[in-house]
Amino acid sequence: MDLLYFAWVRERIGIGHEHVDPPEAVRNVADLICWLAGRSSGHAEALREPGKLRAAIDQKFVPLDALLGNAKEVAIFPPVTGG
Amino acid sequence: MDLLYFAWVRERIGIGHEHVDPPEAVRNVADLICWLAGRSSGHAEALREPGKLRAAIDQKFVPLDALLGNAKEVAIFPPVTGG
Amino acid sequence: MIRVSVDTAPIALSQEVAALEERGAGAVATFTGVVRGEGGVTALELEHYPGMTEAVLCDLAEAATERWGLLGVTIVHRVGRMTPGERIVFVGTAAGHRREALDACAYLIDRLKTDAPFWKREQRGDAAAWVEARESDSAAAGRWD
Amino acid sequence: MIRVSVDTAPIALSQEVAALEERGAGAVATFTGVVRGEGGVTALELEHYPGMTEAVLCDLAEAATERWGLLGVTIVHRVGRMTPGERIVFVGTAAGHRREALDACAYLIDRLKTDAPFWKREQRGDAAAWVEARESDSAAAGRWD
Repeated sequence: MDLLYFAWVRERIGIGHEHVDPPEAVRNVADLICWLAGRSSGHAEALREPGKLRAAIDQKFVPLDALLGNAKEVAIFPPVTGG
Repeated sequence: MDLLYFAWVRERIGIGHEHVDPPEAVRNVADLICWLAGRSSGHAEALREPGKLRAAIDQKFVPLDALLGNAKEVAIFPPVTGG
Repeated sequence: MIRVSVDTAPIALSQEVAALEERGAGAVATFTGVVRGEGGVTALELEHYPGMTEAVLCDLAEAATERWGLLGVTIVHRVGRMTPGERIVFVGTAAGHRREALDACAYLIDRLKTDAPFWKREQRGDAAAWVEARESDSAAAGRWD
Repeated sequence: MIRVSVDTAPIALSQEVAALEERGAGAVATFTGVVRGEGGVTALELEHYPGMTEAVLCDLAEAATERWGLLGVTIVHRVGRMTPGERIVFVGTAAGHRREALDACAYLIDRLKTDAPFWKREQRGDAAAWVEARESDSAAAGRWD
């Protein structure tokens, strides 16, 4: 699974993308965020408040309880601020 | 009193402005229109349907029953179509 | 900044927008009316009531500035003869935020349609006809009361 | 005509408007967001989600075209670094009548604010801070549901 990070999530984690193979217990986006937080202190720092995070699966916005299914690309980021 | 005519009112009357001294019985814009209609066949043609006319006194839109008072400039024209 | 112009010259959109952007506002909204060639229209002639027109447009610009706290308003209306593809009217607003700029822009063009003394004549080849006022314009203007 | 662009180059407003005017529509509405220097902001950096951004903007343009019967839609969003006075975003619509053009323009910028994956970072001298999302943007986008 390809992961993409944007804005301060990217900055705190220290990388913009990585490839991971989460265990089967990681079923939805919230599970994934929780599991990722254990990967490094940067991950922990970026992901410690899931309520401040938003996500997209295969380039579609999804709520954090969305199932990962066969997701190829999951993006995690703060609420958008364009325009 | 200076009169101004615009659009098809001007065209039918044949002139864009004229100076008139209406009699005292001409109290409001509707009276004025009625009185003006007698000045020429062009006036009659332009002014025969007051319901299709709009007016301004001293450059402010007014309803046809507005009193002329000490009006210096009265304009008669069709509904506006700018923009 | 309030800028009102009624002129026979073509409307210089880039310059008008640039002047609004220079107000330092975050949001600029514009509306441009363009002559359409549909129905065989070959030219449009715009007549107006000199003096009253400018006064009405200034009043509208001032009312919008006050109501939405605008940093800039521009209303430019062309008069005389113009052909399909040319701009008839430009309305532009500058404000701190988008809602104010957008609402004020819609207000100005809606009210201009009913409050400003302009008259349009459409030319189709050799034939010319005065455009009739539309009921829907009064309704659109009324929603801002 | 639907034109969507996400680019680091400055937004060429005159060209964008000209392309919309050439659609032969009677009404063109635009919204332009400009970087403000207030609060000591010296620069703005825009990050986005390549691929998803363009797809979202195309979807919005298509939805607006269908809903309001538009003849043209342009959405241009700048990314990368820009300074006060520069354009961040341009939204333009061309339609037969003003109501459609104006409403569609407001819809597009409201929805872009909540639906498109852009993130802003403000620079104030040496300090940089990510801009926080505003509740009012969700409310504004919601009124089009």
